[in-house]
Amino acid sequence: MQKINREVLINKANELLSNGTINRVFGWEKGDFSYDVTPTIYFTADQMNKKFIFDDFCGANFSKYLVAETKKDQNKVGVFLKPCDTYSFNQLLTEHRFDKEKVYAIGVPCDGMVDEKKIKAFFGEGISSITSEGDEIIVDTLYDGVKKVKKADVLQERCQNCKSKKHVYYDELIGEDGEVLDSNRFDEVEKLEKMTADERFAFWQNELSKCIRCNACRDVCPACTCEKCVFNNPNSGVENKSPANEFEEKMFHIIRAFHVAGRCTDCGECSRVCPQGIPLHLLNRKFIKDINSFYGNYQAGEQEGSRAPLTNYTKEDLEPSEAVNKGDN
Amino acid sequence: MQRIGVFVCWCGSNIAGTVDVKAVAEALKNEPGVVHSANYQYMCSQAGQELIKDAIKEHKLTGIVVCSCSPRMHEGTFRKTAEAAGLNPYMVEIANIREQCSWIHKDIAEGTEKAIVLGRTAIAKVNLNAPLMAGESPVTKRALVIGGGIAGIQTALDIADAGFEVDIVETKPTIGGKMAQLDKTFPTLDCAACILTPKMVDVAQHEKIKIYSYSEVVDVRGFVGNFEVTIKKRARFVKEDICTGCGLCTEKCPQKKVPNEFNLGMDNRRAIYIPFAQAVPKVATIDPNYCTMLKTGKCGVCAKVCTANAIDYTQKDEFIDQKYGAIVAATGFNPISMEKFDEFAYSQSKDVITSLEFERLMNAAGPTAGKLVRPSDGKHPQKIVFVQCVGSRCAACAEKGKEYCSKICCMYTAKHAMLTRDKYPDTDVTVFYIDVRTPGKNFDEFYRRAAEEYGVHYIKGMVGKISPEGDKLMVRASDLLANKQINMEADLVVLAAAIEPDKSARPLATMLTASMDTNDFFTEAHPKLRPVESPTAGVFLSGCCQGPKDIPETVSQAGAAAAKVIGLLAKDKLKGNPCVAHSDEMMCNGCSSCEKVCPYGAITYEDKEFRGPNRTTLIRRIAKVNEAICQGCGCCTVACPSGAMDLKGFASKQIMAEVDAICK
Amino acid sequence: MQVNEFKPKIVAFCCNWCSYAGADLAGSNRLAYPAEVKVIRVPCSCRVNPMFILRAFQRGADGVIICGCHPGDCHYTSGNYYTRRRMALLFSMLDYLGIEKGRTRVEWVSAAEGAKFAQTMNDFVQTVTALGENKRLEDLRCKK
Amino acid sequence: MRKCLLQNQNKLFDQISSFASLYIPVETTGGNASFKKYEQGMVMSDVLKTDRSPKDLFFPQTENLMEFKTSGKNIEVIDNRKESEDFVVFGVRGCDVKSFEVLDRVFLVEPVDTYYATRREHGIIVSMACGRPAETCFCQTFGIDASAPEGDIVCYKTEDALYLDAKTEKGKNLLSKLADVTEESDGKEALKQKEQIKTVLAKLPLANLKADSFGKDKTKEFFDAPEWQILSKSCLGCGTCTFVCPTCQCYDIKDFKTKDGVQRFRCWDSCMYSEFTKMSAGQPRLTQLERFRQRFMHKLVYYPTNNDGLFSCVGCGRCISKCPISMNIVKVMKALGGIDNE
Repeated sequence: MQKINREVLINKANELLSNGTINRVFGWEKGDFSYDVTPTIYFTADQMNKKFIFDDFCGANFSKYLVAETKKDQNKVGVFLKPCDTYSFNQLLTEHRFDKEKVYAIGVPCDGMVDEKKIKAFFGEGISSITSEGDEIIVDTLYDGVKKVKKADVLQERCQNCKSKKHVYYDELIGEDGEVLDSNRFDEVEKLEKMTADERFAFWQNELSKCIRCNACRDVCPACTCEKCVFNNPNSGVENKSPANEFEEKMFHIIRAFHVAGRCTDCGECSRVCPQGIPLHLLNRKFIKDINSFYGNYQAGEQEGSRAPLTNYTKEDLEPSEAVNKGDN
Repeated sequence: MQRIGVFVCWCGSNIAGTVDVKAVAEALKNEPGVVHSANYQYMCSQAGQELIKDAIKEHKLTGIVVCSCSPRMHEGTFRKTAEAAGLNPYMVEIANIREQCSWIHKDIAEGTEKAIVLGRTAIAKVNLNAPLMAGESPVTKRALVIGGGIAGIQTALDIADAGFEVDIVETKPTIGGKMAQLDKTFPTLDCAACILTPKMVDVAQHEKIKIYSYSEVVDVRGFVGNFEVTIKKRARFVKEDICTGCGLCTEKCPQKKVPNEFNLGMDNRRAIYIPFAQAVPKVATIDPNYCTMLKTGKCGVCAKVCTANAIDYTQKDEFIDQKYGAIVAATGFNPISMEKFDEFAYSQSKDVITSLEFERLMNAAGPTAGKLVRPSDGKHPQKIVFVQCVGSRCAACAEKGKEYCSKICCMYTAKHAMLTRDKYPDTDVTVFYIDVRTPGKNFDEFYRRAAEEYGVHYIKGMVGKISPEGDKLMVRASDLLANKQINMEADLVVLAAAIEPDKSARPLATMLTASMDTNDFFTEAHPKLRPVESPTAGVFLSGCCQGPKDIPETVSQAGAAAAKVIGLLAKDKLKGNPCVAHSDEMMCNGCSSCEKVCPYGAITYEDKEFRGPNRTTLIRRIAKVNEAICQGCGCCTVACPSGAMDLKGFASKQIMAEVDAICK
Repeated sequence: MQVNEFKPKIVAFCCNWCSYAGADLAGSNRLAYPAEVKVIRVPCSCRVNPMFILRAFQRGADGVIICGCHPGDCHYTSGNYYTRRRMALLFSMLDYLGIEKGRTRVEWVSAAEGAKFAQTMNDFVQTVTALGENKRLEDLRCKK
Repeated sequence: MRKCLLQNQNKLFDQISSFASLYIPVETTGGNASFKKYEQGMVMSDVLKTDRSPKDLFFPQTENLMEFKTSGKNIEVIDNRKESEDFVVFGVRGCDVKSFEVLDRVFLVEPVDTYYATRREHGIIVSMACGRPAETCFCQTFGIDASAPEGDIVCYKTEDALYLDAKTEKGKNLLSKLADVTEESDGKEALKQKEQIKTVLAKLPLANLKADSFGKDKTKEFFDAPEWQILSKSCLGCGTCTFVCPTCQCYDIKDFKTKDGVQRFRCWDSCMYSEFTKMSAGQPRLTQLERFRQRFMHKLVYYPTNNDGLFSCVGCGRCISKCPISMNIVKVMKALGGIDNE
């Protein structure tokens, strides 16, 4: 397969901008270092030539930005979507969060995004540059010279367990489309399920106690597009600005996961952005795993307009008592 | 801040026996918002109610808590009391300290403590109560019945007899439905036409009933009491008000080769036709698929012979908008297609027919004038095999059949067998069955007569295969009781095809936002207690659109549906339940989660313009609850992730306050 | 034993049409169950938001039980089917977080099942009593 | 200057924790660390930056201010403060030490924030020179020398020892109590390391970032700059930058209904939040652009205007590595300062 580089994407965007299909396009912007890519919006090919980047650190998913952006005017917005981004895109369409007629979606391939935190965990701080060469990542460090690492070892967790390389929505696809993959994404959940309740409690107590309630997980989440979150709403009765204690940490994360249950596409953004490194995706994946095993496989976002499991039922659904005992032997 | 009055009832010794009512009243005095606390022997008595009324006035109470028996008992009573004293009835909360406290606890200390908690909980809730006003909406005093079979006819007649206008919409050129095609009816063997056609005439002549035949419902808007319906009246190319139904055109039309659907294609009719002699309205209809004039512009025979000048080749479909207070679905049923049942050779042999076709063969007005002959060669069949449950009770063959029992087949098959033996005693009749189900008045007697007096052979077992061999049919079946395989020759095989809801039901249900089960039968509001109402307020169910039924059952259900409609139309205004869902449009995302879980279709969406920051405007999709339709279950409130949806009278904050008060 | 001294706090959400009536019937028939159980009346079990359940634990409840009409008998036709899904997922999640699974329960109690209501409550109180105080979802501020 | 051999490091910690609470950076997961209360056997992490700054120890994320208790219709006010015990924070980086000056200028001016003041009074800061500054470091921009941090005691860590240099009375007092586990030293090793650090600092990618164009009284210059539009474009409005920032000091005061009363507490707030400083008429900054601008203008212009030109950014670089969308003060400075626009 031909490697899709930034020039191909810039050319495509330029073509769409100049023929009037779109008047602006969401794209990634290179930063001061090799890894601090920022999502931004471009109005001209010139801007793109200067700042656009498409590399191993373009993890940011633009789908959620479309909710606000498409409401601004009548022009079409262009957007680059990686396979997993298209699931979020579809889910937002299902929930009527924006009008797809106002978006021109350009599907771009993805062979996994690199987690700079993992690189730093390997080599420590002080990274001068990161480049990729085949399946290797070459890291130039401030103190220890040039190091190499297998890309597979420093991929983001969500990419190591990639569920699909297939675009479920696009107006135009660049490169060839991939397949839905068999992933091991539930392994970690299963590992936790196999622990005793006490061990699980200790695990989550430790993880969730790190939470600083910065709301990054929620604010980046493409399923969290509420006009006003219940946790921000003084009238909801559950509003709080910071976790005053262990209960509030749990409350926030349980309710957040519940609110996106059946709607979460497992894009993994929550865990990627958590400044405290809490494996939040393990909460969402538990719901996904349960939904799959209780009500049949369901992938949110796979099909526009599909009915989420929590807004559906069958007369033969299992009882809550059976649900909690399912993991027991 | 509320000014709350607490009234603790003794209920004689029922409460006071295990709860120290005075201590409860004393303790609740200190709760936030409470300005008055009293106790009395019987709060629900006249004197007790007066005590409450006086306290409301004297202490300017804004809310009251009555600690008494279950709200299911006296909530209504105390709401009226409050209302009489000028307080909004929904500012009343009941603490159930009898059924859920004094009656189950023996220890006074324990009972008293719990009663205080329950009182505190009710106070916490009433602190957050807001006056609620039940919305009112006018009722359009006209009903729409969709479907003109026996179900629709009976419903329409009953409603019209009560003095309300009724419109019947029927897709066929005539009303009458399936019953008009039947020969005799079980278990009395009276002729279907003899009992149906007078009713059809009654409908035609009733001043309160209007029939839209050859028409269909294409759009339904509005809600209970206020439906707006668009009816499409298809062009029949004959002026309905002028045609006398003389039938001359139907004799002169040169296009003779049109399969006659009334006789299930077993004979032909003309391109202009009247379905049957007693059709209502008795008006000719031109079939545009076959009329040469309409297709090529050359012919015009019917126009020439029509002395009334009723033919109009330029007629167009007409759309009529009408308002209704209630809608009755009576869309009926059809036998399922036999195409997929290859094992029964329905498509291969003309002599394998369905029971409905058999009805026409036996009918004096049918294609053979009532003479039972084989469709293939016109010969009299010597040996007839009836196969029951074809496509019914068929869990394994869901792709072609139905899981449910079609309910009527056992009885009509017994009828067919009996009639055959009665008319043609030389004919050998065998019925293959899984079970014979006869739960109806005089049903079992009827079946036993067929088996015992008329010598019909009943064999318990399924037919595996039917294959044409020469001019005979070979029936391979199993006899479960004798535990052996049977090979049997037959001249005619009659399949008791399962029945399914008419195909028009599904799109209609969508228009009505009425729910359906997986088989496309309409769902009842409650399977036991509200069997003729759909969960959608103002939509009622009559006949087989709700489930398989025989004629007596259909008629009684039709009457029940009519009674419900009359009850609704008799009201000038509908008072809603004020405890309904409400969406805060500032918080709503328009995500449709609430709409999906609403059992009543009470939620719709609209694009609304909002003022954005810095003098911008933006359009957002938001949910709207129709308070006349919402029944107040609250399912939407949990489906809503943003908490925009709340339930009046059971608001999230109120419930959380109750939780807090209990757990304190 | 100290365990016997412990009296758990139990919040029972009951739907207005079946379970609340079932609780009333238990009362009418004088079928005793512990006073620790306090009922909150909701129109339908589907009105119960997971937030209410967590709220109850936060505020000091040791067990939360939700009672509704039997599946198929919901006054609103489908409410309890949604309850069933929501609670199956929520309870499984609480278990996943290491919260004792005995503390939450869903039970279908019809208006005719006064005896079942009393028996269910007796059984639930016993289960929760054996588990002891709710420590894993408590908020100490609410005990002050 | 006193020297403590690394093999005695834990003896040193044990000694300190015998008379005061001790907080040291402890490694959590791969390359991350946070300040934890020392317990015997804990290992001090060499990770450059803790996830959260030591600000937490003086200005915790949530802090109870007082309680109200109701009984019947009476209310009782209870003062429940208990922040008056001595504590030592060990291993604070130069940037983070500087952050206390920024916070002091807010909390210690009239009206004095007595909760913060008491903690400052009772807290002793042992700073740590940065052996290996990272690419995200830009403390030099704000005149901070990572090779010579401030603090009550300054510490240099070499391959085999800690060198401790008391700078204040508090620091001297503490060091005097640690005579058993330390020895006197000429500090040559420390000086050597200091020089080494200086050479590294000069080579850092952000070494030449200048804040000169910002500062006092520059409001008009930057407030309506068109760059804000595109810079704030992708801001999610989360509070990550503010919560990991050592100098952000905004908080909200809230009441929590307890069993029989109310607990009044304060908790960090973020100017990035749509609910920040919400009043009856709504929040004054309606769009994320305005909220985004507020944060950076405050760091670079408003605060210096009110505080003799002192910036309220110390260049720790936490926001650079933690922002979900990698927008940060460096990008803002470059864009507004013209560096990025050539």
